[in-house]
Amino acid sequence: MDKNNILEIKNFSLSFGTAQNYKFIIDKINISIPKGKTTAIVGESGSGKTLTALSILRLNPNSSNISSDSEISFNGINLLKVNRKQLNNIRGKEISMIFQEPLSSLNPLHTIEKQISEILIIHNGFKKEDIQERVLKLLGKVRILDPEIKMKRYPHQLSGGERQRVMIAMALANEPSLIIADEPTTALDVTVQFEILNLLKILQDEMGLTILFITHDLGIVRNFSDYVYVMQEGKVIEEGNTEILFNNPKDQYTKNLLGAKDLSFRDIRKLKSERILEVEKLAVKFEQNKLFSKKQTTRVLNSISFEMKTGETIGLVGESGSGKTTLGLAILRLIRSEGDIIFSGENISNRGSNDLKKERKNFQIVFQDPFGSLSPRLTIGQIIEEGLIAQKIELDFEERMKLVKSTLKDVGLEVGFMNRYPHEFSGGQRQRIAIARAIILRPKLIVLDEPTSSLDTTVQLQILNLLKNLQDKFNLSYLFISHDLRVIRYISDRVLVINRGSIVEIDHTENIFNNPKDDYTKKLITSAMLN
Amino acid sequence: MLAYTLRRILLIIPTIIGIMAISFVIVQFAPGGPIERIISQINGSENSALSRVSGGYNGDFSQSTYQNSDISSKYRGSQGLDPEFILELEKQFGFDKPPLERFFQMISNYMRFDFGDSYYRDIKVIDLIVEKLPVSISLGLWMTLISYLISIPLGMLKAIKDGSKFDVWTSTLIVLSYALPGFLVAIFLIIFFAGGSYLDWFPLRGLTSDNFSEMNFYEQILDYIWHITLPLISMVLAAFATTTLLTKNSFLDEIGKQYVLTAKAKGLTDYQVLKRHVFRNAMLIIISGFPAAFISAFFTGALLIETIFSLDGLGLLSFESIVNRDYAVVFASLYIFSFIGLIINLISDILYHWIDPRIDFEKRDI
Amino acid sequence: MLKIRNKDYLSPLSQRRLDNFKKNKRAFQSLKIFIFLFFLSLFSEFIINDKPVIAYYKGDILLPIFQDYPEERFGGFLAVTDYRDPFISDEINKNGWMIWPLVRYNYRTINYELPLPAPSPPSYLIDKETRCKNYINGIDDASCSIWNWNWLGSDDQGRDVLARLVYGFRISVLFGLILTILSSIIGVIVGAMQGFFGGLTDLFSQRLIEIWNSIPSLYLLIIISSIITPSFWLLLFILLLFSWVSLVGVVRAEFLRARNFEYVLAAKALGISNSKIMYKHLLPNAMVATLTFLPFILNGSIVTLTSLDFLGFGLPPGSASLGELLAQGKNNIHAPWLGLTSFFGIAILLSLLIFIGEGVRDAFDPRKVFIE
Amino acid sequence: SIDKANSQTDLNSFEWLYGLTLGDNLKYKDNFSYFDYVNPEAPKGGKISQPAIGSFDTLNPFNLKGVAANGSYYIYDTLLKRSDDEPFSYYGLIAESVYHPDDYSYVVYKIRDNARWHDGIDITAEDIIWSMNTLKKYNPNYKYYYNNVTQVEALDKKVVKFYFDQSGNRELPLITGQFPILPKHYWEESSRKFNETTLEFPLGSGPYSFKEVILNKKVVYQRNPDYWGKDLPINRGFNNFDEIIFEYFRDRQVQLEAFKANEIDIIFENSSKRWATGYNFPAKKDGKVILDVFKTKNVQGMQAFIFNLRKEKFKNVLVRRALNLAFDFEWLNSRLFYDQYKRIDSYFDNSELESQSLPIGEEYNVLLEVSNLVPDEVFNEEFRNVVGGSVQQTRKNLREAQILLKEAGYYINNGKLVNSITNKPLVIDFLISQMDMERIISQFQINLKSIGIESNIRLVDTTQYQKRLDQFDFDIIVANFPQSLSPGNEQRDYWGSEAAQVEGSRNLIGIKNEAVDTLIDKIIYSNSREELIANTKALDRVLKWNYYVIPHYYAAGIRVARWNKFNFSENIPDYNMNLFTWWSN
Ligand SMILES: Nc1ncnc2c1ncn2[C@@H]1O[C@H](COP(=O)(O)OP(=O)(O)OP(=O)(O)O)[C@@H](O)[C@H]1O
Ligand SMILES: Nc1ncnc2c1ncn2[C@@H]1O[C@H](COP(=O)(O)OP(=O)(O)OP(=O)(O)O)[C@@H](O)[C@H]1O
Ligand SMILES: [Mg+2]
Ligand SMILES: [Mg+2]
Repeated sequence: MDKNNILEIKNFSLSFGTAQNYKFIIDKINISIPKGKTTAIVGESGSGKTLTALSILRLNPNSSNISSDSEISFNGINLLKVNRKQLNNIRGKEISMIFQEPLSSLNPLHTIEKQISEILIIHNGFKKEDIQERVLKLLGKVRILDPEIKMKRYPHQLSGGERQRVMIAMALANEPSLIIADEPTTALDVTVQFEILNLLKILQDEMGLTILFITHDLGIVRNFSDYVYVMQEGKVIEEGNTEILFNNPKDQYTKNLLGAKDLSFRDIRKLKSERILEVEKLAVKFEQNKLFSKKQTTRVLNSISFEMKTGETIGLVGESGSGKTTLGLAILRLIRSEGDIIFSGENISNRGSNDLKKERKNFQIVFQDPFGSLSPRLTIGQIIEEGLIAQKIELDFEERMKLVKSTLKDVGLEVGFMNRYPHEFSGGQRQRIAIARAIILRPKLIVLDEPTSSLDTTVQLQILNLLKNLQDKFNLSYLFISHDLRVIRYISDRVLVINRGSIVEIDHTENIFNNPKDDYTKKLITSAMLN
Repeated sequence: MLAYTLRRILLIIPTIIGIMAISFVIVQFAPGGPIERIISQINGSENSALSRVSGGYNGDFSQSTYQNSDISSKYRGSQGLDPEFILELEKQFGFDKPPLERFFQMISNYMRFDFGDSYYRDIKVIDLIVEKLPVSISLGLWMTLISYLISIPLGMLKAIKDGSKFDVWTSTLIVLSYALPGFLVAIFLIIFFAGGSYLDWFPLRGLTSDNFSEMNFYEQILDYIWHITLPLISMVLAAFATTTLLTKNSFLDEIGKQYVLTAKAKGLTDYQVLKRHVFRNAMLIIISGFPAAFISAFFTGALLIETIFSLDGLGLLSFESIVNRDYAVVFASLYIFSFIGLIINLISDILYHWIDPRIDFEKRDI
Repeated sequence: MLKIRNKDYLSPLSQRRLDNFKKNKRAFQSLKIFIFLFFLSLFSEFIINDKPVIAYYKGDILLPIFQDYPEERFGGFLAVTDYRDPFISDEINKNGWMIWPLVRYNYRTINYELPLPAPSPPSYLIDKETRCKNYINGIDDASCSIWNWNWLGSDDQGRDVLARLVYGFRISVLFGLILTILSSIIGVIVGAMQGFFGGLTDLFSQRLIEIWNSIPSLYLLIIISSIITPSFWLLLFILLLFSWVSLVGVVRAEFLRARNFEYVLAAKALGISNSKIMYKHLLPNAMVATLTFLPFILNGSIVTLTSLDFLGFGLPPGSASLGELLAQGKNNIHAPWLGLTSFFGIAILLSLLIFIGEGVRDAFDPRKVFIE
Repeated sequence: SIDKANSQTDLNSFEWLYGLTLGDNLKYKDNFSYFDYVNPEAPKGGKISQPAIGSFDTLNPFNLKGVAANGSYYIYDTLLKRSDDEPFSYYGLIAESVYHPDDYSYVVYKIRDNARWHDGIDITAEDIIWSMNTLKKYNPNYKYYYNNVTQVEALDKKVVKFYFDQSGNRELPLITGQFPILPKHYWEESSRKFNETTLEFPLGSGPYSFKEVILNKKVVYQRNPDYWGKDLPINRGFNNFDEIIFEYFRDRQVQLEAFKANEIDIIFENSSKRWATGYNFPAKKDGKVILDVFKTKNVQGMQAFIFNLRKEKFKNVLVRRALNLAFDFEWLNSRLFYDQYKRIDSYFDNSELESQSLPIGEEYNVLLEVSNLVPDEVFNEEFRNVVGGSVQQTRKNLREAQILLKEAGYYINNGKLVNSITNKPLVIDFLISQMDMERIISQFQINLKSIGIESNIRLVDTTQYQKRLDQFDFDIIVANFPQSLSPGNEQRDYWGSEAAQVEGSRNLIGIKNEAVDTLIDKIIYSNSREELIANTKALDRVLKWNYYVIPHYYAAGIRVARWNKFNFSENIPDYNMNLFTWWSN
């Protein structure tokens, strides 16, 4: 083993299923990760990146088998053979991991503080007083606002990006020598993303931290990583020094990946003046139930007003934690809000939930956390079909199946996946399942909350184009939440910027990008263009 | 939550009144009452409430043959029922008043925590209950404790080792011990460990020895343990199964979730993962079964065991008072136990929220 | 036996569940055994009975199990024919033949020729001389044969324990199954509604249940049984009135928790009706508790029946039930075959059910994997 | 007053007796020194612990409240004490002597000078008056039993007189010697209430007093060394144990185990099954435990299935007779009871009152008076219970039953016995409250079924049972009519027409038979023992031939299992097995 490599994955194969129908997902891959450097793994969605990463810590699913000749050596120790005790000493202390889907990865019943301090306690035996201070510091490092308040909260009371940053803080807590970061910044806005990456860089420089980076964001790869591995269909198809590989890709897939054109602005379209949605003075506050005490309220959205035309896409951008998800949910009446929501000329803000039910086929949502939003005990076939059963009673079984299958194909999934459960998919695949569930109903309005954050550029483009096509065909309207401004630029007609629960600016995409008026918008745009 | 809790506390009052009212009405229709009870006692045709349970007191004979006292066997109950005597009894039990009046009288007394006297014994119902408490607390508390202390860790272990040999044989074992009827176990324990035929290690009856008060503290504890062992064993055997399997299954359900992976990645051992992370998530079901288990362990569960080991607990009291139509005791204990039951229900609801802060009891408007 | 493998019939998901269930060997075997036993007990009359299955007498084929023939038909005088009576059996054998079930007792038949005072031990533990001493012709009596053995001894009324076990198994299982299924359905529905809707629905139905649950059911039983003779269905009905409550708490808790999950929100966003959401998204979650509890509820109902038998408010005296056998076991410690039989009867039944329950749970658990 | 003076003079002229008997003579002479059935030299000391089933919660056995501790009578004396080897003879205990006029219209007792309470205070006439009044006031049993006592009066500090509301009843003077004498001064202390349950040790006068009471667990009585009556001849050889202990159990099986572990010394067994199977344990084989059956000559009352004659279906004697034929006692006895029981052949079985073979002599004459009201068989046929026990015999009985039923107007239709007039099948409900009875009925049911009679067992709880009995709402129950060697008034309640109409009376059968009424009257007003015997036999015979009941069985003796710790006199009395005469070795 090369002394410079902190981790070497040799001959690693992983398969699912029972003896008879062995299905290899990962096939004899070799990856070396040099000490103190950043190594990136990029590749197709569903190519086995996450599985490889999980296997390093032996966290691969129970149902998977790692072939016996595989080897993963960490500082010379074969992690696949090491005993539990040693393994536990390595996990969280030597190697820590940032999971791809932070929203489902935190324990829902423990406060943030408890979850972060735990990792400190078990490995270092910190004292109680010190711990709180340290937790605060860590939260500060990952740029969480009001850490004193947030750390007393439970995961479900945080925004997606905040939860992701909690995961990062947790991974950094013990200053491990290797961090496996599986798409660690998908839910972060550019500014925060930049700061987090810088933080990692600094740690790397100061303490020789090694980073294994799994991402779809090639910009990040180019700027931050030293080595790159490209995976496709369970194989490493190409590897090498970032510079060299980026400049001179050999494999066709890599070429496609790199060659993907930067996304352009969306053409300015002539939209009918018909309004699908009007939001007036929308405000949301959250109430926290405490045992034996009065409710505490947190204001999240203040007096939001805007309107949306039929067939329009509004890109919703803003800092992580600014209230985007909340706005999306409120518009669809999935959380309590004040103010008026007028949908197709009808005020739905006071309609009862039963009354609304039939209407729901007209507005759909893709949740930010696809994993959490899929029923764990239903197969994805059932999940996608469900909306049809509820809303399109006129369809019979055959017709429904046909629709489900074609939608699966549309979002780039195999029809054969239909009978699998949600947990048997990759992050990107789940995201697409969620999209499929929404679009199959052909609603008039879809709120898409970071729908493409876990997708590689090719698939991403496919999905975006699909959305566009649908829009053209069926005159759909989208409220598109994303941190990825390139995506926003590509899909939105107009952009809505919010900050701390209030609208900062709303204008045509081009205006926002080329001519941002507000300071906050300016900052956002400039940092996006940095990479 | 505060408002909800207050609302629940206030609702206890109408609930209790409802409980009492329904029971009161039902009892009005029960064939035979305390008066028949007394008459049968006078006649000697009375059968102890427990004869059903404890396997025939009278052998092959009809009740009164075995009483040899001249007075009681010769002239008992002759000439039919003496109306004067019956009137007197009715007055004594308050049956001379109309039912509605009786009901309101009862409720107003109960509200003031005045539970009156037993029909057949000159003792306050409350004292009667207090008299039986040591046994019920002993059995109920220890049984609940032991069964939960063993079942939960065992269930956790079985969850970790799901499908292993250990899992299989512990399942078989707890199922068998569950299937063993407590009263049979009790009898066998007595025969083998407290009888004349085999070993005579344990006492046959009671909660303490006769000279308990003369012992010093440690002797008292030992004596207590010595007495409680057999009854406890016979009760607790059956108590494992439900909780263990429930624990196992609800742990299994949680173990596959994503946050468990996070916890593992932190470097927690399997056991720590279960204890610190899964436990709380899986606890809900176990807690929700607790009120019923508690009530039955304390107030109703141990009838047969109490009979066999001659222990005087609430189980026996409730049963005897029902069969003997001691309505004073029936209603008072119903009132008290219901009250405790309602409080426990409330506590367990609050516990839900404490365990899982996402839980509330409000209506969802979407 | 039991080859359910019709790919065209089952949805792939059901197929997957069935496969998973079958992979749990213990559960699958238990299911087979249970079904076997249950079916067997459904046909108890043909296996264990005091009447011949079929008889041929003076040119006629007779089906005594289905039809009562007066004794006159065979030259006797009694109102009901006792085919075990040597007078009748000799007569039939002289003029034809008859085919007996394997054991020639019914659960109510009293072994008139009981060798030793009841409860008398299993026949194979008794030497031949004693065994036959109460037959008319002693050892030479044709009836003193293996067909008239009490394989598991007799109970304290001289009835055959094996027959009582088999018939008791049937009645207890039927009772238990019906009661369990019905009360689970009601309990789950009520618990689900409470947990899902919360608010006033929860607040008031919980109070109602609290009140309902406190009704002194023993008095209710006494009252009802004083008016009508308790029968299988009546008892079932009365017990059902109260037994459904036991699942409510757990299901409610599970629903209270799960209604907060994001996928429930997602389902609501799809505009799925509440009942569908409860049924498809939440119920599977509550399945853990429900499935775990099911075998215990079933056993609980058998035990309840037992204790009612104890108290004399159970099935009419004379009916076969495992509970009655158990009570006999306690009252006749010197006759261990009574206690042992009832214990094994219940233990086997219960183990089977619990193992099956485990298998079903596994089958519904999407993450369950079987490592070979 | 003059009255007082009068009675004073009377007192001296009375012919004082030292005992009373319903027989012709007292067995023991005035100056006897001890009963034949005791060992006068029996050593004092030791303990005996006996089992008790159930629980107790009061030490006052006389009011109706609570359940009294076993043996709580031990601390009291009575006026007279029964002799166990005579059928009905009593000798003075508290009473030094007793007097009654020839017409039995009152009775006077003279109290012994040295009779006193445990606290040293004398027992006086006031105590006796108070006791009688209090008992009658608070306990209906006493009220009924002493219904004929109209007044009790103190003639002197130590002399007391009981007035009766009738004369000529031989029994009345004697029964006044049977009730316990309670201390008036103790109970009249303000803090005590006689009609409440109590756990305070009450004051008594008897040979034993309470030593220790552990609620629901045990009661210990200790011998009172200063007992005032210890030297009386009637008490010689009695009360030998220093301590008598009752250990409480709730479960028979556990009680048996306690016996095996020698936590208790003696068990009176009432189950044939347990007697036959429960006691084979090492100590028994080693001879450390002894099993005895003590035979007594006590009259056995009637335990039987009784028919409720108020029901139309049982009005016909033929039906009742047929049902008798279907009951197979011999089978029950050998297969369920280990042959330990005898069939009850008479309402006064095991005694000289039992009617046998054909009526002769006095009895015949008595019967002649009612000859047109009784079945013919009374005179010309010996009453015999049906004998079964084998398949053939049973078939024969059932055949006979069927013939009787046909005669009674029933026919068989579709396996059911149907009344030809009403066209209703004959269905019988057995009402029981005791589980043990079920096994006795189930074989009977099968026989009934084979003659086409459908039957059900209804097992109900005691209270409900009582209610239904009070209202005579049953078909057949198992009832019990205890008898004494001196039948009297109670026969009216058992079989009298008047009682048949009174709700709650003991005439459960509902007999309204002129002949029976006449015979009962004759019994009550018999002038001599002989007359009484003849009248009773006649009644017995008439009752039997009317087939009012299906008689059960009785135990041939008292089954006692004991640890080999005790001795007792060889000379076991005929009428009682008296543990007080035992001593420990
Ligand atoms: N538990 C499982 N059972 C069966 N197949 C699985 C399971 N988990 C993952 N897979 C499959 O394995 C493949 C690789 O999954 P993995 O999560 O490693 O993808 P990935 O490269 O991380 O993709 P993404 O970029 O979308 O996150 C996917 O095709 C997925 O469907
Ligand atoms: N249940 C809750 N209780 C209290 N505060 C909450 C709750 N849910 C969200 N918040 C807070 O509301 C703010 C907005 O959350 P929201 O999820 O809308 O952010 P977001 O804009 O979607 O961020 P991200 O880009 O990180 O997903 C955050 O500061 C978050 O901490
Ligand atoms: Mg992935
Ligand atoms: Mg968000």
